[in-house]
Amino acid sequence: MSYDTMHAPVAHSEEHEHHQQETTIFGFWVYLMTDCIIFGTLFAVFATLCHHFAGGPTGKELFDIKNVEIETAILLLSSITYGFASINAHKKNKGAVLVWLLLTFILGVSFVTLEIKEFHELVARGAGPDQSAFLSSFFTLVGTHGLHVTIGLIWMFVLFFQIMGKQGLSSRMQTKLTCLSLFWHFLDIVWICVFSFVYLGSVV
Amino acid sequence: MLGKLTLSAIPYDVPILVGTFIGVAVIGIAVLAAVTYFKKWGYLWREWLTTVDHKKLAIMYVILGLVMLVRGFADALMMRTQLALAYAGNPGYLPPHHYDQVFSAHGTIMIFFMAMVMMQALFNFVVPLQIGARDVAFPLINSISFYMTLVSAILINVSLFIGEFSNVGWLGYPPISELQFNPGVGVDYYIWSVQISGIGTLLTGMNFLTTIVKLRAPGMKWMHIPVFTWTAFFACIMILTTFPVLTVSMALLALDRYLGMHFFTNDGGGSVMLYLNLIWSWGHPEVYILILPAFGVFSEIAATFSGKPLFGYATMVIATGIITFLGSIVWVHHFFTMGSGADVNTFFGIMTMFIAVPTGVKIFNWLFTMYKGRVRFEGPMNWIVGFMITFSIGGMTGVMMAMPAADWVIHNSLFLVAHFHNVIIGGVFFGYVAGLSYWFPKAFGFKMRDVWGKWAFRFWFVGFYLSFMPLYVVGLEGMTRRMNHYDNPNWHPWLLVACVGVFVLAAGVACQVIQFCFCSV
Amino acid sequence: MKRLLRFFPALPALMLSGCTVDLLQPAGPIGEGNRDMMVLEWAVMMCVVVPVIIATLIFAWKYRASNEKAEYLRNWSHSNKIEVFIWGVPILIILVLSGFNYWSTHYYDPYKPISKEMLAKVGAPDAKPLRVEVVSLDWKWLFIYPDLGIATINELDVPTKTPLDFRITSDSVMTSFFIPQLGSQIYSMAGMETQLHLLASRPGNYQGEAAQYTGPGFSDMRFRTIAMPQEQFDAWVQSVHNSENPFVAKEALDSQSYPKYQAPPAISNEVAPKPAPVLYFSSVQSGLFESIVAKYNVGSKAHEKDSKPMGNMPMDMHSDSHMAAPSNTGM
Amino acid sequence: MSENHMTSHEGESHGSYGSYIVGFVLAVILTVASFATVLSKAFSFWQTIAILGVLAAIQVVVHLIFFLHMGVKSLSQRHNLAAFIVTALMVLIVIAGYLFVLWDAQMNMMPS
Repeated sequence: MSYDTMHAPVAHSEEHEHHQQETTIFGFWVYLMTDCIIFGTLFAVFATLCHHFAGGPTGKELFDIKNVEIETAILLLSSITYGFASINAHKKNKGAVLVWLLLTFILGVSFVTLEIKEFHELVARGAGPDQSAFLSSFFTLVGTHGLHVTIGLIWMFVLFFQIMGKQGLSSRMQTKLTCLSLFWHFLDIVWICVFSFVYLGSVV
Repeated sequence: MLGKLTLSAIPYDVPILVGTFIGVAVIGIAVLAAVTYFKKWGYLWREWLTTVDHKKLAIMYVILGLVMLVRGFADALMMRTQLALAYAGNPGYLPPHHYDQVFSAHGTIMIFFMAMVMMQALFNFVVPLQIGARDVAFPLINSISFYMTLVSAILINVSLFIGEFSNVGWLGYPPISELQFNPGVGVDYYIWSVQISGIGTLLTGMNFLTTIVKLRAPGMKWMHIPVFTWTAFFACIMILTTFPVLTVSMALLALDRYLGMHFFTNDGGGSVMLYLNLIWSWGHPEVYILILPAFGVFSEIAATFSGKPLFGYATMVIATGIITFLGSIVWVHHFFTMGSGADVNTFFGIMTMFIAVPTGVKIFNWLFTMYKGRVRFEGPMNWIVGFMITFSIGGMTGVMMAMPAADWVIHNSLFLVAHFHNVIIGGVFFGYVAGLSYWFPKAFGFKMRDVWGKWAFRFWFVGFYLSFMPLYVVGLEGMTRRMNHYDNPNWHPWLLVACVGVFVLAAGVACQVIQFCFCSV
Repeated sequence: MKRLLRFFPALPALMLSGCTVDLLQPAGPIGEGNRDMMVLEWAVMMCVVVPVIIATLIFAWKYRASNEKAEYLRNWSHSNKIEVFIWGVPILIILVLSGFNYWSTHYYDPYKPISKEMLAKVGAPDAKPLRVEVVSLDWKWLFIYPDLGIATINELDVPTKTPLDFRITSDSVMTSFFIPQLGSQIYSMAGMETQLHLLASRPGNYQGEAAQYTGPGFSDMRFRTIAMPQEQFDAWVQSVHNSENPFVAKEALDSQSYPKYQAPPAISNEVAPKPAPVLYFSSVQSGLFESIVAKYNVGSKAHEKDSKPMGNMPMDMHSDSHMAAPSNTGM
Repeated sequence: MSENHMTSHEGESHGSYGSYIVGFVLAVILTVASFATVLSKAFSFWQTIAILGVLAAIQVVVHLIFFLHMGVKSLSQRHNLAAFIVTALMVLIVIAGYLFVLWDAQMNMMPS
């Protein structure tokens, strides 16, 4: 590409590849930032509607903090297991990457399972999203986070088999792993705000 | 399977729609037949439909934008003729049910499918060339953005023939857009088409921000970036910071309608005021997203046709940045009449007024670019002179409305309608048209004949004043927007003048279509 | 004011018919305030806009390419003096306008009762305010006079030189309550109560309208505002109690009869719904307005279905700040 | 590409076991502190909310530094940081703005 012609010819193709990687990762980061605003807006919606119970149940009555503790622990653990996977990816240590990814995947699935269980129990108790503005905004905010985690899991699943396959830890796969790592850690950040303001804030 | 849509949703009984449908069908079949006859399917598929080339995507965006301009303009013609007729007991020819869809479609189409589309055309065409990149950062995503825009444009036009379009205005304020008051499919069409095109625009914003940050030619420092690309950069920042809010507000409205949630409903603790905040914290930056690239176009053109460098490049960039920031903290000026306290209104009112400062600086910059230059009055330069006059007036009425005590009487009146057409036509539209004819040779390798372009400008300029100055007056006479009929004798003469004006504008649109279709005539 | 009108080129000819420009010929101090602010800003902005337009035309003409005599500074693109001027002047102007902005937003705040100053100006320093409760319906306006025990639909009769305290809500979609010649408008929203304070300084028959789109009946969602001297107003109040008055409804407006009047007219896709006729009620159930506001704020479906676990829910300090008052009554 | 370049690149944006573990431990401490603040009921409502806000903000920064490797060392890190700052600003505007406007409006519209 023309913008690389100034570099020494030896370094050219790697330099180019590196540049491409950086561009892709920046693009993905920009996407994450828009996601961040989506969550920010949902938090704003929750903040304005969190006392609009319309005669329905309040967060204090509904939320099971034990469950939230377990969910938080799982997500935090999955964060560090993914971190270890990406360290190994840069050391080209394929086996270790797969093991850490698998561990992360299992943790992610258990998180989503717990969340679905919680939602199911709430709806069964008659506290579904159509009961009050408070519940609408709660389900939408936490559900959007859960949806993102699910999408991350699907992505991880695909990557897992791609890495197991022919591609191994090519630089393309490395880029993808880096993007997923940004995504995964970003969801963790969102969860910090969820447990702090949605769950803990409601039971104060 | 189609949910609320059934065969009875096809409006056989409305002659205007049936006529339009037949017209569209005939033209469509003719185009398809011509492509088949000339054996161009393979070429079309390989070279255009599957392309990821930014220049070709730009051309497809322009075509879509022009088609939508004509489509949205047809709505404008219908509205103005209705209001010229529907006076003193005469119901006019559009019953409210139809008229309400017409003004909703006009707003939605003109903003999302004309202005935004033209803007993306300019981005695609100009930005990579100006910064010396081979293409955008993610060409495939670029093509996906275009197709999302196209799909949503098709969706909004399908609603013309199957079912109905939203009848609650271009922003779909609840609670009237909620299921309780609007059980039909119209609002669903609206939600989906806005949502899809919004996500398409979001992808464009990501793509171009990455391109500008990462793919500049070596040696192009930040303060060497051409002004249009600077404005595109800031517009991208605004797209990325505000379109997610649109996505959320449309999603929440959809959740209200589909899952019975209570975000914006009257009951269940929903809050209409929340929707106003949400939609306008996207909606106000949106108009700056539209106008900033137009400012960029004017900066490029003023310099070129004055034979001088742009006056105050650094000022221009700083002013654009300030507008980007201020544009995000003024949304409440769209509802000073909601009943907020005086402090809230004052804060947002003063912030709004301050936007006039960087905008005024820009006007002065263009003025001093012409000063002691050699101004050549080719097509694009006409538009900029027309713009500077028209936009100054629009800016003046804008500052008038920024003062809550004044806005309390002109809010939602035709004064407001005149104001935003004043800045959107006089600013955004003039800018995009100037930009398209200015960069046309880069796309096709030859210059368009200026004759039709100059006539288009004359019609647009005169037609604009004829159509919208009367609206300022009826606004001051207390006429609110979106009225279907009226009986106030004071309003009627003005609305007749406005109706004449819109036909002058139609002549302008016709000249433009001729210019683009037969560009070397 | 005349100068403002002259700004629109075709205006003088059309103005010969002697029509009123509602916003420029207001009939009360609030409207005058709105008008003054508008004209002030217009005048200040004209000081910038007119020179800019003139300069644009002059520069475009003087420095046209064919004018070889004009000076040509090929590379001139910066001047600190001009920069200071083009930033400084707009900032100064906007600072001045911001001052007016702050003052007028507070002085004419719709929530603020009509000030003594304004009352003194219209020559009624001790006037007692008249309370009016406004409900926007599909597609008509209901006005309740709680102190007089009467109500009207689509006609607002008020005494002149008396502060009018409006409390506004909606029993349908959101709209905006607006009497152009009296001044400021404000939204009406279901489950919420907005307030507006106006004053009519001279008698007249003014247009009142819904300024926010409300659906198919929107264009006819209008009412006449009849401002009359106090004695005439008292006579009008008497006439509402006169059962022979053809405008007076046969029944009282209470929670039984209200749904009938609240129901929207039949709508079709082909024609606009019929405008609601003017109607007076000689008797109104007290607290009707409050119950209309409250009905959106109490009881969700959960509450009705299963009131046991939630019914006795304690309302702690931060719960439900928005709807505290009515939801307590509902429980 | 030279070995040297490779390592320097890795060092600045991919972290090590050590940095991940430090981040993890900090995050655990902050999380436990948040839960403890609420469950102990030692503070008043607004105090608790304020403490939660501060703890959450610190933890977000911890995550950004140790897990997302945000920094100012390389050009691309600075680009990412700039993008993040703009985003954070917008999120703050949205949240603070809505609360400011709506809280005020609800005060105004509380039925009398």
